[in-house]
This record gives sequence, structure tokens and C-alpha cells, in this order.
Amino acid sequence: LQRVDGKMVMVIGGRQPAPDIDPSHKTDYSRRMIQQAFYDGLFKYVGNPAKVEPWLATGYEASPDARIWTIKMVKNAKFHNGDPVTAEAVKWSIERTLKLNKGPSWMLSDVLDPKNITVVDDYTIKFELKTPYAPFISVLPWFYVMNPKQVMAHAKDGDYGQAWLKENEAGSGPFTKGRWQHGVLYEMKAVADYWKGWPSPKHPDSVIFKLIRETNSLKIGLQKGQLDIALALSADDFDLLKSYKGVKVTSDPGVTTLGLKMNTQKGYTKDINIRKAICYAVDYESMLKTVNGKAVLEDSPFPIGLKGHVATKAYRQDLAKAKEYMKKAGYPDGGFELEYVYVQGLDSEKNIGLLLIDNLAKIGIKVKMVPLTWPSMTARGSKVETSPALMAIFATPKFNDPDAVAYQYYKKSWGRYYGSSFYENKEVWKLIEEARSISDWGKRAPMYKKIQEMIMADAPEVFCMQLDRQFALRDYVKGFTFCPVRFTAEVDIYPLYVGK
Amino acid sequence: MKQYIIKRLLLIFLTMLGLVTITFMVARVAPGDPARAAAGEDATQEMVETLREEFGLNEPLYVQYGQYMKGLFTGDLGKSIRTQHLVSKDLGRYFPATLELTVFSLIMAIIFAIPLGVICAVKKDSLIDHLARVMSVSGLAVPMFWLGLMLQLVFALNLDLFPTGGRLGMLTEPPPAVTHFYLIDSLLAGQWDTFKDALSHIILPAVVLSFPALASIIRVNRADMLEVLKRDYITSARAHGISRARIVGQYALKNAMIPTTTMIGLRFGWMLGGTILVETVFDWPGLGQYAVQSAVYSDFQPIMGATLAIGISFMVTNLIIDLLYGFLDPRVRYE
Amino acid sequence: MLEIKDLALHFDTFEGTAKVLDGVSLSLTHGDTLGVVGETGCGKSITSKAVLGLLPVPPARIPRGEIFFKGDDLLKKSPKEISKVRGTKIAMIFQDPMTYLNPVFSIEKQMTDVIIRHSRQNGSPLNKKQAIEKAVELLKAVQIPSPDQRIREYPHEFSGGMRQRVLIAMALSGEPELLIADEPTTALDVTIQAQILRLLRDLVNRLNLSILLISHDLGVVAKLCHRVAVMYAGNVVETSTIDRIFTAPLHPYSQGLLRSIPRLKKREDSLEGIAGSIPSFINPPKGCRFAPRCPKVMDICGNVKPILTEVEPGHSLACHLFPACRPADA
Amino acid sequence: MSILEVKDLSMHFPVRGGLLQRVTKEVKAVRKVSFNLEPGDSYGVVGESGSGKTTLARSVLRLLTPTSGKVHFQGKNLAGLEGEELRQMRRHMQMVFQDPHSSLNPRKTILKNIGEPLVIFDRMKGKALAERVQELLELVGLGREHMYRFPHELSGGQKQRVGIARALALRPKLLMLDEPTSALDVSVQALTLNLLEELQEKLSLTYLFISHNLAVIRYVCDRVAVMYLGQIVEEGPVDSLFDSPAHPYTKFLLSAVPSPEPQTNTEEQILEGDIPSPLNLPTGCSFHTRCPVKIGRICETEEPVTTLVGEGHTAACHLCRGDQ
Amino acid sequence: MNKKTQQMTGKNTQNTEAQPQENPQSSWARWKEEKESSIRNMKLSWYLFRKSPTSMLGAVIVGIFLIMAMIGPMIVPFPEDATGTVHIERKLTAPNSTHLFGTDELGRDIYTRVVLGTRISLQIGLIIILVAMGIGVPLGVTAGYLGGPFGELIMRITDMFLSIPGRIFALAVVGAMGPGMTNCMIALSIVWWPGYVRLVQGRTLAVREESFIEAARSVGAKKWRIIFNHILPNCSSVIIVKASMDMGMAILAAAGLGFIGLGAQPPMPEWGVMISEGRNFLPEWWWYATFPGLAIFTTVLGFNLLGDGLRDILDPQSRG
Ligand SMILES: Nc1ncnc2c1ncn2[C@@H]1O[C@H](COP(=O)(O)OP(=O)(O)OP(=O)(O)O)[C@@H](O)[C@H]1O
Ligand SMILES: Nc1ncnc2c1ncn2[C@@H]1O[C@H](COP(=O)(O)OP(=O)(O)OP(=O)(O)O)[C@@H](O)[C@H]1O
Ligand SMILES: [Mg+2]
Ligand SMILES: [Mg+2]
Repeated sequence: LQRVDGKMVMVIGGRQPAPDIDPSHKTDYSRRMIQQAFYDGLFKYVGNPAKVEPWLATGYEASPDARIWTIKMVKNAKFHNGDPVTAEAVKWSIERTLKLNKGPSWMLSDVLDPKNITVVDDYTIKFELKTPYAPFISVLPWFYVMNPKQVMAHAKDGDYGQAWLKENEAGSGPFTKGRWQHGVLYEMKAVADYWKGWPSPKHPDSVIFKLIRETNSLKIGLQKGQLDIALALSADDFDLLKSYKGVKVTSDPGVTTLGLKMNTQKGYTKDINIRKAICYAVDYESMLKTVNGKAVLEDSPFPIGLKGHVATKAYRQDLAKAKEYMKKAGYPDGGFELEYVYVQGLDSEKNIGLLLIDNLAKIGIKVKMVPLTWPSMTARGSKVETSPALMAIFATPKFNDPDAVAYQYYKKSWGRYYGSSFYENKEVWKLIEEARSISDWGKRAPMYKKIQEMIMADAPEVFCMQLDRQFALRDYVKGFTFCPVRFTAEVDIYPLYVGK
Repeated sequence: MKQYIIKRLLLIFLTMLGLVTITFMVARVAPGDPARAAAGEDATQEMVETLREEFGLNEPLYVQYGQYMKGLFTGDLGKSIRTQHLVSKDLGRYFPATLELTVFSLIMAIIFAIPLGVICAVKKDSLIDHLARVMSVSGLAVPMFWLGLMLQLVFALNLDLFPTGGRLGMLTEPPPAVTHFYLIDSLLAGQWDTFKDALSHIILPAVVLSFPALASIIRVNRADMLEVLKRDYITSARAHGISRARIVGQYALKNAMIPTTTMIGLRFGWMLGGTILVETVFDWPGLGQYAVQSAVYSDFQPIMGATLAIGISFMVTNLIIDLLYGFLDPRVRYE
Repeated sequence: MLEIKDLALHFDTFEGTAKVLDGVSLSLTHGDTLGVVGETGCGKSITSKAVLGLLPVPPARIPRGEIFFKGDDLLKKSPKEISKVRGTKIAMIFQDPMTYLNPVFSIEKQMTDVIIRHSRQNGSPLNKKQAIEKAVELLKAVQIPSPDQRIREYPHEFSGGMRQRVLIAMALSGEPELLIADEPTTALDVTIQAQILRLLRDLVNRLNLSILLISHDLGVVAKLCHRVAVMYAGNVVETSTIDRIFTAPLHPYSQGLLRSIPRLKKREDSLEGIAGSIPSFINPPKGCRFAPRCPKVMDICGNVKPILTEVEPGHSLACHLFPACRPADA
Repeated sequence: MSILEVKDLSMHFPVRGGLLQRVTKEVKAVRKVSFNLEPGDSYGVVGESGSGKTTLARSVLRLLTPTSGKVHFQGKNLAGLEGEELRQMRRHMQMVFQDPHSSLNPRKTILKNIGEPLVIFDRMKGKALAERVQELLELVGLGREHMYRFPHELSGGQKQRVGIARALALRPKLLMLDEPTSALDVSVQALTLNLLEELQEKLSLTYLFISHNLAVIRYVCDRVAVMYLGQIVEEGPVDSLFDSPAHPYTKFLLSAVPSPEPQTNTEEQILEGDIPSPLNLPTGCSFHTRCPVKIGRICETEEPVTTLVGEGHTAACHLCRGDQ
Repeated sequence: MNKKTQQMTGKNTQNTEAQPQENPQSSWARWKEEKESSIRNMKLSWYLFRKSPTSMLGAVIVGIFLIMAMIGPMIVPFPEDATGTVHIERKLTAPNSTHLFGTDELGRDIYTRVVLGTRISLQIGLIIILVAMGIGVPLGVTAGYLGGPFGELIMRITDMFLSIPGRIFALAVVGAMGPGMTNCMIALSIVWWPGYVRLVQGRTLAVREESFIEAARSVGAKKWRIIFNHILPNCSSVIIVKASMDMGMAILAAAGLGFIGLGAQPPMPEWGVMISEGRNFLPEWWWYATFPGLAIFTTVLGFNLLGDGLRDILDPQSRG
């Protein structure tokens, strides 16, 4: 913790830059951490398990068919330039995202036409969806409210202010933009009179998100107290940091799943028997060890902790069964090679690959590790013809509704990074369609149970594990809360404060 | 002379065109789909198409090439898909850092290497000569990134003499930009603390970056000094009774500097390339790191931009060095 | 004035010790001109460099011998003292004017450096401007056209003959008493050679210089010198006046040498030449080094080294054909 | 019939410069040179450095393609020959080079160096080749023990002998000797010159002997040509030319040679100045810039024509024409 | 010439004299006679080489690594660790008697991987150099000997490549083609060949001026004969010297690319990659990054010293 001119500065060290903080654009942990600091949404995810808490909203009403949603808003919220946050601004912001068709727009683009957002009064807004959509409220925390006047004042050539908003903010959140040095650091300054107030008077006056790409430097920084929080380290590092004086390491079960997507439409893995053999051949226990046990094995396509999750009959290492399935598939001794595609440089996925080489060798399958850059990898996964036999994918449900995960197995997900298995089961698809359009949880729950069981039986991927989320903080950093639907290394900096 | 410079600049220009063409072609065989990556993990096909259009990626190759070339002449190097910024803007942000590091390292290498080379040559086979030779052989053999890691461990962690990385301390404001070299700018602004901070940050990476250069400059300088000291004109200077100090420091050194200068020019280019590794290790927010990250992201506009920037500065340096020759060696003619 | 006595010089090479000079004795009186002739590699340059202490010290080594200059043994002087002798007492000009001028400095710089240094030693230091004036004067003296302009040029802008003139001018700048000229014309064309030789002769006459001229061309030596020393493989085998050597050489090597030279004035019927080549210095013949090639070789030649002895007034010789040259114990 | 007839041979080297590497200037290294060689002749060419002696030899041998002029070898014009025919012609004309050291491939044994022409032309190999090479070595006074050595293991004189042996390998009729002894010591030079004389007799060779050493030329040659800036300024039988030179340049050249005979050292005449650059040739008579007996404007403007000054003795000088 | 060789020459001359030449010599004796000079030259080179302790050190190091590359799998305790076996249970063990260099985060024996990495690194270096030579030498000879507009074109293109810092260009190439060992080798070869063109062209220009080339032409040798018999052999020493120096440099460059994640890929035990992975485990698990680093250092040092030594005996003119 640093003090400059009597002000407290908290420093978070992370590796991923945030070159573009436009809330209507693509987002990831670093960007969202900053967006969450600068902007408010109607709702916000808090707590573990994640709950949707009203933020700019005070409450909502839904029509019974989950089609029309009316939301009431707080009246005291104001943007950093003093403008009040009104329903008009909310409407404009959501419209902007949908029209630009970037970033989070995909969550609503299927169900919401920008025309059907109506401002009822200054602080009431109404959404009429095309189709019933039960998780509507769950996705709203992803849509931040921008100040339309401020943004449009900087708009150029009809770009909706995109060029400007990339590096500037027009929000109402607890922080405003401070020093902005691309590739080096981003500073967020606390808004002293934040409309919602602060949970503790000892909140930092400013927070610096410092880019430190080397693990080494991150660790040293934390150890020496130059950093207050270190993000995105490996399980080994977190274990090590625990032993440092003045450092505290948090660990919470997360909902991020690691799945090895198998191409179900092409090649050897088209055969369900091969897929099952692979699922039975993998040594799940060792997999846990690669992350020092900081994970739990998946027992369903849905992560444990997600609403609607039920334990299904999961695959565990059983070489006899694996061999049996190989025999069924017509390859009793294996004798072929499969590609394992993963993100180059991502050690956890690399380790899984090495484990696969080891495990699958036992049923006669050779594994060729193919590290690719993320763009190349998603490109390969986008077509049946190029999608590899095995592809490691970490996926975090974007909102706290089973649909967020179920949708990954829906036909519309084909070609997206999590849809690279090109899973096809008309029955499952129909169930997914149905379940998302009903608002009655009592009816939805059994449907999701069925979905989970059926997907598990089809084995479109090796369901591996759910990683625990870990953060390393200096021990005087208080107020840290964990929320599983946030991105892997994302910290909500609003509640942080300094205490003994 | 003027004509020569114009000719060289023209040559640089042509070379750059060739380079752009080659990198462009190479970049386009890439299997990656940067638009998809830029659109985000959950992007729909439609969203990907939107971006692809925005970046002009769905045009035929020759059209893209033409557009790139056209952009080049107006200073538009395209847009980075990873950072969403204009490449020219990114270059402006990161290149000064790289230049500062490289120039500082080069100066450091020269300051140490030339006197050492001379001393070694004069005191051939003495202890210092042997030491310097050992250093120069190992300097060329040690992997820079590894050396960086090791120095970091010793000097930053164990001895706590220098920071582990970065260009300035977190709380230090960069000095007002004049030259974009923090060391110079902070002095210009009279910010002594900032200067010290910048200096403490630059030393470790500069040592690593300059190590191979130091080694090879010592080698070349030593060898050339030895060679020159054997030359007839040195004998004749001695026969005319010129003092030893003057013979070594002037008569011989100026001659020996001719090949050494070539080596310095080569090393400068080599160092610019070396920043790729050093900046990665020391978190130096420069072009090398930018290039690496773009490469890892298959983001080719920035890679081309970085290649161009580094290529041009290397060629300009070589031009300067060639002009320096005229000062060192009157036999050189500029035609 | 200059007396070299029994000078031996060895080079330590990794193949062994090269005994390059094996007791060279020469003497030069004031105002005299002495030529040294011999085949390539016989040690002429080395001898002259030894006088001024210009040898690379390792590998070179002087195991015995003395070099007296006006009574002082130059070999016993410290490097500092010897550097005072250089240029001011003894000056030197070299074989290849192309390589003996520093290519990266202007003639002006090279000359004024030398001039200023000498003027300091003489106790009347000149400043830069005076030095330049003196340099221009010297260049004029060696007949360089428009010296005040050309002095600013660099060596490569000069022709070979002019470079040699510059070197001569530099050598003269310290007003030396002895000039050692190591093959000053070998690299030049005959017409240029004639120019340089005349220049040298004029200077010698005008400045009353003593000169030690080294050459492999007997013609050149004959043009400039009164006396001549014939060297073979690190030994002086015969010294005498020019006339004696050319008309009646006594040593078989000198004889062979003279019979090898084609003459311009009349057409020779046949030349003789000397078969074989100069022996290895690492493993030289035990006795007379010329023995393996000598047409008049005797038994003793292979075992005992002849001593340079005056057989007639002003004519010394080292050959067993003359019993006087045998060492006492043989 | 003359074995070699050279008529108006010129060789100009282009000098490139500027941005586009255009030809900006020309070095006129050989200008309109004509001479005849009878079988068994030893024809000498003398001149200062840069006067074009080597270039002349190279263009006669077609190692360079002459700019203009004719070269008839045994009545056959070489000018039009290309490829195989030219190669076949080379069999009869060989060259010995100035620097014995660089004229042998340092990576090949003497056997291979000498044997190369035999391999090329006669496809000899193995024992036959070794035998022939040994023969050649013995011809030049070396032995079998030298056959498998590398050039650097031989002395300068030995290397030059190897060079001669190689030139003789194909039993040529004409040998061009480009300063074959200038890198050698006098004692070795004498031996080499003797060898050359001997060989000429034994193998009935014709020599074109290039040298800057007038004494050597006098010793070896029957006829001699004096070159200055690419032109032959005087030509004639050796005795006539040496004893009564007609061209002022030849006179100066002869007087410039220091003679070892002490008594003959009379006061010589000295030629002032340097040889002009072949890039900027003087107009008129190219010697006029240095000529002390220049007769006036005619020398600066008009090229002198070659005139007969004695029996078979010609010179190109305005003065000589006046004599006529 | 040294004493020994002289004596040998003397002795041999006597031998040949003693035997009448026409006697059918044994083929062994003939061979000996023919090759005597070559052998003597080699002996001399070897003698010179041996005289220099640093060159010897280089040769020894290179020799050891070559042997390691050849018999690596036979001398390591856990050969399977290099191909993908994992032993999570012994992860990150400090160096001890079973694991001389400790183990990595998957329990693989670092000693094994470092030793087996030798083959990869040498292979990478060798292939890069061979490809670079394969492209550069013919082009260099062509440009140098034949010249003309084609030669000019070659040199212009070479200059173009030379005026780009190689590493950055290699980065661009691998970045575009995607990470991997093959692409890494392609990229490095692309940036490596121009050096050989320059070198060989320069050398060819120099050799071309030597009169033995003229001599060969005057005895009717054709272009290709001159190139293969005269030019190339006389370029060979500079090429060999450069190649041996470049081996080290290529290994370093490949490791550099491996380090930033664009070179060889797991499970290959490539040293650069190992350092790259190991650096995340510094300083606590220091052995992970340290030993591969030392391996690179030693190999490159070996090649540099060897190259230096070779240059001193093969090509004494071009130092530096
Ligand atoms: N630095 C050295 N190391 C070993 N040997 C040397 C060295 N310098 C000269 N020599 C040897 O000394 C001998 C005499 O050399 P020197 O230069 O005096 O010959 P020279 O008579 O001047 O011949 P030239 O006529 O060629 O100039 C030569 O054989 C040479 O090899
Ligand atoms: N390949 C070439 N290109 C350009 N100029 C050349 C070339 N070869 C020779 N010259 C020039 O032609 C002129 C004559 O050269 P040449 O070698 O024939 O002279 P030379 O009489 O043999 O001189 P030397 O006695 O020095 O051997 C010289 O000025 C030389 O610079
Ligand atoms: Mg000499
Ligand atoms: Mg010539």
C-alpha cells in the first residue's frame, strides 16, 4: 500500500492489458474490472453463489410469460460529470450495445429489439422481448450505463463515440479515470461522493492496475509490498505465496470449467465409443494434482454451484471400460493419433495435454499437442472440417442461469469457441429452447436435469474440472468478496478497503 | 554527399517496400482469424462479420495489400485487432521506450567496450586481457533472457538494488514529454527524483541488452587494435618519435574504429531485435513486448508496424554510421 | 657514428626460435653512405628496425650484440631515451610508402605532430601554426608542387612517389644526423625511383646526412652509396666500397649475386644465379649459412662459422676461402 | 607467317557510377596496339605500372574481350571465336602470371594445379596424369617429390616454375609471360630466366615477355615494345632500341635505370611528374605532359603517327617525324 | 614450417629416392605418398588447434554435446520424461541423487530433459545453418562470380534482408505462420541465408581476382569447373568458420523464440521453452530455469570457441 500526499493508493498487479474499455465492446477480466469501477449497471453480481443485486435499479416486475420486464431505478445516481442517470440513458446505452453488435450484445440480440425498449418515465424503463426469456435479469449486469450526452459529444463519423470511449469513460461508477499509460498502468480514482456511498471510509483514494507480465515480478512485488493484490498466478505460486509474511491467499470454488471439446462430427471422435473410451482413459485425479488440488472434478456438464446443477454419472478413469469402448469402436489397440489443441503459453492447458499423452497412450491413442494462438484456435474451432479432435476450453458461465451453460450445447453455439465439438442432439436442443422460455423454475429444473444427463451420456467433451479461484492479497486489504460469475481473475474493487 | 544520402534514403524506402510486401504475404498465410478473436469469446457469426468488415479482412488479398500500401503513405499503418488502437498510435507509445533502452544500452556498451578493447590490445595476454576475453566469449554465448532472469534474481530480489521491471516506479509520473526518453526528459524538467527512478529501472535491462554487444565490440576492437598496431604506419609513427599514448589513443584507435563502427551498427540492429526478449523479461513497455504480444495474438498489422519501425531505425542508423565513416576514413567516397 | 657489433636477433615463434640475425656487424662513419644489399628475408629490415628499437618486443629478442650510436649503446637505452633518438638523431624512411602513412589522418596532421614533437625535444617548441609553416617548407624541399594546398589532403590522394616524398620530409623534420632508408624505391616505377633517388642524393649532399640505405637492387645502392654491405641469411658476408664489390667481389655469394644481375647496357650471354633458397632460420646450417648453396663449399663450411674479418683495408669478408676468417679455435 | 598478329587492339574498361550504375567514364587501358610475332621470337613489352601491359596480354589471350581490333593467331582471327573454339585455341597460347603465389590454387596439390589443363583438354587421369605432370616438373627442374605438395610448401622460385610447367602442359606454341620474375630475388630470377631460355629452345616456343625491368627484357628478348598509357610508343629490335632509343620516353626510361656498374653512373636525366591517370588521358601525344623536349602545340593537339626510325624500329613521336 | 614437418619431409624424400619409382609400389605406400602433404597439413592444423586451449575446450564441449545428442536416450535415467510421461507425485523436487537437476512441475526429470534437449537444439541449429548455407552459398557464388544483372538482383535482395533486424523479422514470420519448431526453423533460415550470400559473394570477389582463376580460365576451364574446383574450395574455410560460429547463434536464436513461446512446443524438451516455463517458478524452484540456461550457455560457448579456433587456423585474416 502506497501513500502519496496523504492519499491511499492500492496497487493491483495483473498481466492482461485493458486497451479498450468501451462497455459495448468485447470484454475480459482486466477490462471488466475497470468497467465495473467506472460504470454502474442496473444490476450487479455479488456474492458466492452469485446473486443479482439491484444497483441502479430498485426492483423489477416481469410479466408471467417472462416477456415484458419493467424496471424501476434509483433517483440519486449521477454520472461523473454531474448529469443524472435516467431511464433515457439506460435505454440509450443498451441500444448502443445492440446496434454496434459487439461485446455483450449477443446476450440480448436474439430476444430484444432495440426498438422495444421504452422509457416509461425518467426512472422507469420497460423491455418487451421478442420471445419469453427467463434469465433476462441475470444478463443485465453486463450492460453498463453510459452518459449519452458525453459520449455523443465525442462521436465522430457516426462511430457512436467508440474511438473516444475506448480510452475514456462516461460512467457513474465509484471510480473515475486517472493516469492512463497503455501497456504500463491504469489508475482509477475514487469518486468521493459516489451516489451509493462507500462500504468503508477507509476505501483507497485510488487504485492502480499495474501491468506486470512476469510471474516472477508479480510475486516479488507482492512479497515486497509494492503490490497489494496479485492476479492470475499459478496454483503453485499461490501455495508458495501463502507462506510469505503479510500475504494472504484466498481460495473459493469457481464455476469455470475445463472441458476438452471433441469434434463429434468428424474424424475418430465422431464415434461415440471413442469419445467414451477417451473419457474413461483420462486420469482425473492427476489432473487435480496439476493444479495442486485447487479444483473439483466436474460431475455434470453444468458446473457445481450453478443454479440447476445436478450430479450425473460422470466418467472416471477406468481403463478396462476404456478398452472395451475402443474394441466397440473397432480399434482394440488404438493405433491412431489425435490432435490436442490448446492456447499456446497457457501452462495449465499444456499440462493437461502432457497428461493426455500419458493417459491415452494406455489405450493406444497417440496425442499430438498443437499449441495455437487464441485467434488461430478459435478459427480452427469455427468449422467442422478444421475443428480438432480435442480442444481445451475454459468456460465461465456469463450469468447465473443454467441457460448460460445449456446454450453452449445448443445449435446456435456451433462454431463459437465453446461450440467446437459441434454437438448435435435434436432432443437436447428442443429441451434447451423450451427451458429458456419458461419463467417458472419449478418446471425448468427437471428439464435441466434431463439436459445434463443426456449431454453427459453423449460425451461431446471430456468434462474435467472446475478450478478454484485464487487471489493473493496483502493482509491489510479487507473487503475482498468473491463472485463466481466474474471473469477468472477479476476483482470487484468497490468494496475493498484497508484495515488492520 | 547530398546525392548519396538521397540515394540511400531511396534505397531504404525501396527496402521497406520489399519488407512490407514480404511480411504482408507471410502474415496472410496465417491460419488465424483475428476478427473472431477480437469480437470476443461469445461473439456470434454476425458479430465476427461486422468486425471483419471493419478491418477490411474480407477483401481479396491484393485489395488489402493495395489498401495497406495506400495507408502507408498517409502514415496509416492499420489498426491493431488486439488493442483496438491505430498501430501508428501504439508505435508512438511504445517505440520511444524501446529506443531509449537500446540507445542507452548501446552507449553503455560503447563506453565500456572501447577502452577495454584498447587496454586488452595494448596489454595483450595480461590478466585484464584474459578476463575481458572470457567475458567476451561468454557474452556472446549467454542467452539474454536467461541472463536477465538471473540478474533479476540477484540484483532485484536478493540484493534489492534495482526494481524488477518496468520503466518507472508505479507512483512516479512520467516527465513532460519532449524527447520521450525519460532519462533526458526528467533532466530537462529538472525532476531529479524521476531521473533517478528512471535510471534505476533502465540499468538492469540495459546491462542485459548490452552484454552481447559489449562482448562483440570488445572482441572486434581488440582484434582491430592488435591488427592496426602491427601496421606499418604505426611503426613509422614510432620511428618519428611520436609518444606511445598518442599512437595508441589517436593513430591506432581511429583506424581501429572503422571496423568497430561497422560492428556497432550491426549490434544496434541486433539490440533492437534483442529487445523482444529483454523487454519481456523486464516488463519494459516497449515495442519488443508489443511485437511479441501481437505475434502471439496473430495480430499482424502491429507486427508489420513494429517490423517497419525497427527496420527503418536500423537502416537509418546504418546510414548514419556510413556517414560516420567519412569522418573516420577519408578514403570513403560517397557516390 | 653508427656501429653495429655482432648483433643477434631471435624471434620466438611457436615453431621454434627463428635465429634471424646471427651476428651482424656494420659500421658507418659520419657523412658516409652505406648500402646494405641481400636477398629478400635476409634480415635487412630487421637490422634497421633494431637500430631504432622498433621491433615487436615479444616475439623479437636480442640475445647479444651492441648498437653504438655516437658512442652510446642504443640497446641499453630505456624506451623513453630511445624515443628521443628517433626522428631527431636517427630518422627512417620505409619500403612501401603506401602503407607507412596513416590513411585516416591528413598529411598536415601527421607532419605537424612529428614537427611539434621534435621541436619540443630541441627545446624550441613550435605552435601549430608554425609547425604547419615548417611542414609546408619541408614539402617544398622535397619538391611537392603547391604544398600549402596539398598538405591538407590525405595520403590516398597522393601518388606513390609523392607519398615517399612526404615520408622523406617527415624524416627530415627532426634534422637527423643519420637517415636509414629501407628500400625507399622498391614499390615505385623506375622513372619515379630516379626522381626519389636524386632527391635523396641532393638532400644527403646538402644536409650532410649520413645514410644507411637498404635495398635488394644493387643499382640503387650504387647510385647513392660509397660503401656496401652484402647480407646473407642474417649475416653480413662482405663489406667494401662499391667499386670493389662490383668489380671484384670475394665472397662466393657476392659473386653469385653479381652474376645474376642482367645488365642494361650490354646484352649478357648468360646469367648464373644461385641455386637453392635461403635456409630456414629455425634450423639454420651449423657452419656458414651459405654453405648449402655455395659452389665452392668445403668441409669446414658445414661446421664452422666464418668470422667477418678485414682481409684488405676497407674490405671485410666472412668466408673460409680466406683462412683469416676462421675462428681461432677451429 | 607470323604466329601472332595484333592489329589496332583496344581495350577500354567502363567505369560505372551514379544511381543507375551507368557507364560514366572509360579507362582506356590499351589503345590501338599493333605488333607481329614470328615463331621463335621473344617479344618484350616494357612500360611503367599501369601502362596496360597486363591488359594487353589478357586481351590477346581473350581472357578479356577486346573493345576493338584484331588478333590473328596462326592466321586465325580470334576476335569472333566463342566457346569451344576459343577454348581449343587456348591450347596453343598460355600465360605465366606475375605473382607465383596467387597464380596457384592454394587448396590443390601441385599435381592438380599442373594437371588441370590436362584434365580439361585431354581428360587425363590417374597414373597417366601423374606421369605427365612428373615429366613437366622435371622439365622445369623440379621433381616428383614436389608433386603432392601444396603451393605454400614451395618457395617463390619453385612456385613460378610450377606456373611455367602448367603453362607448358598443353605444349603451347605461344607463351605470355607477365612479369614472371618480378616477384623473385635476383639470384632466383637469373635461374628462372635461364630456364625460360632453355625451354624456348627445347620446345621452340614463342614468348611475349612483359616486364618493367628493362635489363631483363634486354637479356631475354629479341624485339621490344615500349608502352606508355596504353600505347606502344616505340618498338624495335632490342639492341637498336636500347642503344639508340628514338622516343624521348624510352630515353628517359633507359636513363632512369640505376646501373650497378659504378663507372657507368653518369648524370642521368630525370623525368618529372607522374604517369597521368588513364581516366583522363592527355590530348594529342599522351606523353606531352611530362616530355621535356616537347616541340610545341602539335604535341598537345595531334597524336603522333608511328614512323620508322631504324631497321624494323619504329617510334610514335612528332620529333621523329621531323627527322624524316 | 615446424621442425617436425621438416624432418618428415626429409625422411620421405629419402624414401622415394631409395625406391626406384617404377617399382610397383604397394597401394598403401602410394596412397601415403599422395596424401602425405594433406596429412601433414592436417597435422599442422591440428597442432595449431591443440596449441590453443580455448579452441580445445570448445571442441571438447561440442564433442560432448554431440555425443549427448547421439546417445542421449541411453544415458538418461528417465527417457520417457521427454516424450510426455508425467509423474505428478514428484513435482518440483529439488536436485538430489536420483534427479540431478531436480524435477519440473509435472515431476519430469530435468536432467533427462536437458540431456535430451541437446538433440533438439543441435538439430535446430544444424538445419537452420544447412538451409541457410544451401540457399546462401549458391546465390553468393552466383552473384560473386557471374555478376551481371542477376547477381546485382541477388545482392539487392540480400541487402534488403540484411537491413532488417533478423530477430524481429523471424518473430514476424513465426507470428504469422504460428508457433512451432518447423516454423521457427523456417523463419530463422529465412533471416539467416543472406549472411552467407554476403560472405560468399565477398570471398568470391576476392578469390576471383586471384590469378589462379585467370590461370584456370586461360587453360580453358569452364564456369562450373571454376566455381566448383576453384572458387568453392577457397570459400570453404570462411564458410566452415561462419557455420560453426553460427551454430551457436542459431541455437540461441531458436531458444529465444522458444522462450517467447513461438519456438519449439511441449512436450519437446527444448531448452528455451524449458527456461520459459521455468521462469515462472523462480526463485523458489530455481533449478527449473537454471539448468537449461546453463546448457544453452555451454553449448553456444562451445561452438563459439570452436569457431574461433577454426578461424585462427583456417582463416586467419578475418578476425573480429
Ligand atoms: N615478427 C616476426 N616474427 C617472426 N619472424 C619474423 C618477424 N619479422 C620478420 N621475421 C623474419 O625475419 C626475417 C628477416 O626479415 P626482414 O624483414 O628483415 O627481411 P628483409 O631482408 O628486409 O627482406 P625484404 O627484402 O623482403 O624486405 C624473415 O625471414 C622474416 O620471416
Ligand atoms: N578490370 C579492370 N577494370 C578497370 N580498369 C582496369 C581493369 N584492369 C586494369 N585496369 C586499368 O587499366 C590500366 C592498365 O592496367 P594493367 O594492369 O594492364 O597495367 P600494367 O602495365 O600491367 O601494370 P603493372 O606493371 O602494375 O602490372 C590501369 O590503369 C588499370 O587501373
Ligand atoms: Mg625489408
Ligand atoms: Mg601488370
